[in-house]
Amino acid sequence: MASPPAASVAPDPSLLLQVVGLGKHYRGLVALADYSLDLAPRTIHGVIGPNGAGKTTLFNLLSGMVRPSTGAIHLLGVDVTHLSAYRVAQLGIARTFQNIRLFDDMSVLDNVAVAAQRHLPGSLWSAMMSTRAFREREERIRARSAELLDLVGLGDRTDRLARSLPYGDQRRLEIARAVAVGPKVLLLDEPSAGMNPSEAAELNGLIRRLRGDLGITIILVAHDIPLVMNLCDRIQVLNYGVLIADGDPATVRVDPGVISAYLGQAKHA
Amino acid sequence: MGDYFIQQVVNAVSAGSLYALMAVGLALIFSILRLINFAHGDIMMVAAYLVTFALFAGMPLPAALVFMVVGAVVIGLLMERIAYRPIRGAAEVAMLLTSFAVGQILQNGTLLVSRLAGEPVQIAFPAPDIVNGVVAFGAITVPKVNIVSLVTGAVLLTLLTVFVTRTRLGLSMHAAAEDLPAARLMGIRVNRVVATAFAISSGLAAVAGFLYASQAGQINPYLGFTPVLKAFIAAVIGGFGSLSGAVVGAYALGILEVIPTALSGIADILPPGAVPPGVHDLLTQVFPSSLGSYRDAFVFVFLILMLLFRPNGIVGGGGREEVP
Amino acid sequence: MLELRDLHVFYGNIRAVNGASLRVETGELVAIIGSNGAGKSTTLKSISGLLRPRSGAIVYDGRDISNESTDRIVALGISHCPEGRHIFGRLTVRENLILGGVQRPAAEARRDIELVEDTFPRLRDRMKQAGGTLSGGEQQMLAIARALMSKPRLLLLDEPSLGLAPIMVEHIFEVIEGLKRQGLTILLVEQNVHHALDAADRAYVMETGRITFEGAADSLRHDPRIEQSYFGL
Amino acid sequence: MSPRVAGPLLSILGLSVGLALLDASGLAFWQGLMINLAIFTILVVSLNLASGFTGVFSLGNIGFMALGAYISAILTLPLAVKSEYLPDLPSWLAGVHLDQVVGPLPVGWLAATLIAGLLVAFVALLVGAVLMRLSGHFVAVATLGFLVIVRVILFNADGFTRGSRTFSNVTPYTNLWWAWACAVLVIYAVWRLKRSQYGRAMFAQRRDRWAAQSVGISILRPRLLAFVIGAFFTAIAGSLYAHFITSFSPTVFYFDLTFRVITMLVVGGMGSVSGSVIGSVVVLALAEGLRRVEDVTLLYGLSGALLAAFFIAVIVFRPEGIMGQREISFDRLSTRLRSLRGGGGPEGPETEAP
Repeated sequence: MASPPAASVAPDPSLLLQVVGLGKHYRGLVALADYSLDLAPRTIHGVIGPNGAGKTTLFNLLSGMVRPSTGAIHLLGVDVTHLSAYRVAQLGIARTFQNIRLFDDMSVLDNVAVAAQRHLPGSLWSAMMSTRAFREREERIRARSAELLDLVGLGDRTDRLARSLPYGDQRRLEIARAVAVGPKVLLLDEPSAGMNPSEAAELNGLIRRLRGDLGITIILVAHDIPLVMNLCDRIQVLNYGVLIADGDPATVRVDPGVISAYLGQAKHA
Repeated sequence: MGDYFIQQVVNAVSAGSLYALMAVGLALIFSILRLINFAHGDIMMVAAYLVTFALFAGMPLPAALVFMVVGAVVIGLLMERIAYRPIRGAAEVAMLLTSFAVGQILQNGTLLVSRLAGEPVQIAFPAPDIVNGVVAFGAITVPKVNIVSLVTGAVLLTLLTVFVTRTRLGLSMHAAAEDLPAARLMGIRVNRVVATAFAISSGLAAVAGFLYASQAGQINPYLGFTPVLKAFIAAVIGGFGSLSGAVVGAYALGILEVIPTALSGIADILPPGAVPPGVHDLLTQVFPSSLGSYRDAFVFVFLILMLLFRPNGIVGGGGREEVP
Repeated sequence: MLELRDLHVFYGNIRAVNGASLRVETGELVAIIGSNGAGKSTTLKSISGLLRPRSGAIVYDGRDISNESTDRIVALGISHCPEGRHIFGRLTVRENLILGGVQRPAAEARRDIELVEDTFPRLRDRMKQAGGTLSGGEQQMLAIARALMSKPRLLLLDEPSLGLAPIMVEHIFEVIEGLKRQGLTILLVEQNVHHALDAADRAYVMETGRITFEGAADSLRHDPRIEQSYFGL
Repeated sequence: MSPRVAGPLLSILGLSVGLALLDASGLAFWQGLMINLAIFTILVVSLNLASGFTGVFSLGNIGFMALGAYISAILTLPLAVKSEYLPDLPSWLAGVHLDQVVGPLPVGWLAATLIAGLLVAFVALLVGAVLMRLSGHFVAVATLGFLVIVRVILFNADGFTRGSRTFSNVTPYTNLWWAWACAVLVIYAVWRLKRSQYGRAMFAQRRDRWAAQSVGISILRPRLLAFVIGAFFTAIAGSLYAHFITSFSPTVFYFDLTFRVITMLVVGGMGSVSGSVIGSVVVLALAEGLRRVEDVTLLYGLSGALLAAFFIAVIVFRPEGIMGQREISFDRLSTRLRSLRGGGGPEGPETEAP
């Protein structure tokens, strides 16, 4: 499939994230088609849709983990469409995963430190010989990581192994790790999955603080529609890889197309 | 000159048949368990010893061959039951290392038994007449063992194809290789399928071991290492996990291996005056007569290139993209 | 016929099913509905032995089968048609069907292939075609046909409408209702609520690993709690 | 002084006293065994860095050892011996003889060892830039391919290596002190590396390559770094070996040695530096013991078979090895000792999470 003409539109550097005509197909199977997004800074943007609608594919494309078949992604006017995933992260798009992906056998603190360390580079020699400069740098990385763990409410279990945490804590640790990257855009994939109602309520507050206190722009994918409705400034609905609705929560909530996408069409008797 | 090349082609094809017998066994196990069974070469080695001792004991050849195949199958089944089943589904490197250890046990065990039987480490292989000597076709002489390899390879691979495509057990094997959970939902007994795969693989290894030993003329407990590497390369070239790929890869490897040998010292083989002296010197420099001894290095460089640029082999299509 | 008592299932340390209990009577079509990640598929996988429950009982015909192997469970008459169809793409349609009946005498299973062809006429012309070349709807039919080849008394159907075009969904549900009329007991997991409730006798609604409520399909059809379970308040 | 500093210092002091006693004792067998242990420890710790930390299993490390051994052996050969022993060396190499000794310091050999390390590290950089892109068992077999290639080259580069003939006349510089000085240095460097940003990146991409990329860590760089540093240390072990054994041939550096080092690594625990030391001690002791049984009973092959069976048992019953990824922690060790002395106190393993 040739790139759609839309991809050649000049990027607008005033937008934080600009996605044009993004698409992915696997051997003829369309996972996502002609997806576009103009994301303004400090918004919380929701993406919902039934199972298999292409939400996770969208995140994989935005985070550089899957190569798009069509379209382009610009972050603050910089083309990141074909960069490696780790470069995309370094430039400011961090993410969490639907099936939590922590560094299981590392400590809670190290899970965050591994993301925070990039902002404090040091030399190989100083590390191997454990020089004073090295030790001071390590101290700063640890302090920054502990700060972020406090933010998500895990400040009291920094030394535990990540895999020993309960499920809800693992989700929050994953968010802390993503924030440690220092992202401009944070992609949250099903952050409330598997949480009980009180954990989900806390999460709600946390996401607001990420935006309010840290100024991070958030894209949220969730099946938990109440959470999305409650948090988001704007919501897009995907079905069969195609955008079927785009607007504020109140509009999307009553869109008949959205309801039938979820519950299925009523059968005609 | 023409004879020289025909000779090389015959060498390539018969080597390919031998590699095919080994590579198919390796690919069969890999396709179901994701295990690269490095002990496969040691099964070949054990089989060569079994037939040797059977012949030393005065068994007639057919009986000795049956003894060899049955023995190899039993050892293959034991190996699966004792070493591989407990770690089924473990990390692929853990499985690979286990297979190395199994190989070490087979090597050292064979050494031990052979010593106890009063034999030296290196034994002259009592190759029977059917694989001993050469057949001449005009100016071309072909070792008998090459012809036997070709025929045996063709027959066994055909039988295997029939088994895998026409019997329910064969189809079950295919199903387990393609989608293990779905195969279980059909009610397929996975343990039985895996055991069958090991039995077939070991039986093929036994035959390959016999042919390999006949070609080498000598056996020792360490002879399995090189052939299993070759079989692995063949399987990678063809596309690991696919039986037809393994066969294609095996013949490709046979041809590939002949190239450095065929080209080494090519300048001296050319009839005098066939090429201008400048070209002759160039050929001597680019393809020195020592080139043949770098054959294994050449093959491995090729393997690494294959793994990098075409990990699905020449038969496999574009692999599925890995997604988080 | 089948009863789950306080079932708990984990993936590693992730809790997927958290104390689910339900019953299926002989001849019934029971649906489990609920949004994604509620634990519906996990429930089916533990019934068919693909997953071991951490606690709780799966009682089938009066005996606990929660520790049986999958091949034993198939032999006892439970067949599971998995989500995403999982047909063997490199094998032909016919070979897929043969494998479905792998536990039964070969001749008998071969005769049944013809019966299956009558139920699924679209498969008849494609017997020699590789499964992977079928369309999504045809693959779903093959998956159901294959599951029937073991002559089950209880069929577990996981998301048969997933990813299919609306017209195909209609067709699949006609097939399911046909199977029910023939007396087959079916436990259906489905996110297409309207279709599921149209076909089912009773339904259970699952949320975050728990059964939150149940009822006759007719009474649930206009129950506001269903929409609420998907969209919240 | 905190136990974190005192512990290692005390260990080194203890080691030094032990070595001094052993050195004075004149027990040649035990001295040799201890040198062997130091060399194996370096090999295992380096392999741990390259494979245990990163999860990229390399079977080619013994190839680096072979290169290190041959390079330093060729470089240190005295001129007189060289012209006669390796007559076909190219002229730029034929004149090199790093056999100078200043006081007690064999500076020529030390320089040769460093050169060998750097050259091998460069080779590793080239090889690794290609191979570290692979994963799982494919990288294992590809690195095994590298080992085969090195072997073929050693056999065929007659002018440099004497081909399949034994390479002897290597000056015996290696002694207890040099071997253990190198070993301690390598252990220290790798142990520090584990707790640095480099180590964290290595472990992170080993555990989950997607998660690692999502926090800005590339897959290739940590792997390549570990591979190259590991190769450097392995080459040093090669030089120590060459100047300890003084004569060797390419057959030594092959699969049996590779498997021995892997056994030590897996038994000790992939990812644990202290585990590598423990694994080396345990497996070397076991192998020595079994070899003696073999010598007495004449059941040759027994020791190899039993060691391999032991290895399988470890993989089946304790796949994480003795230490897993944990390290011996002197902090907890000292608390434990104090509480033992004081009676009672909290029981706990004297290890800490990685």
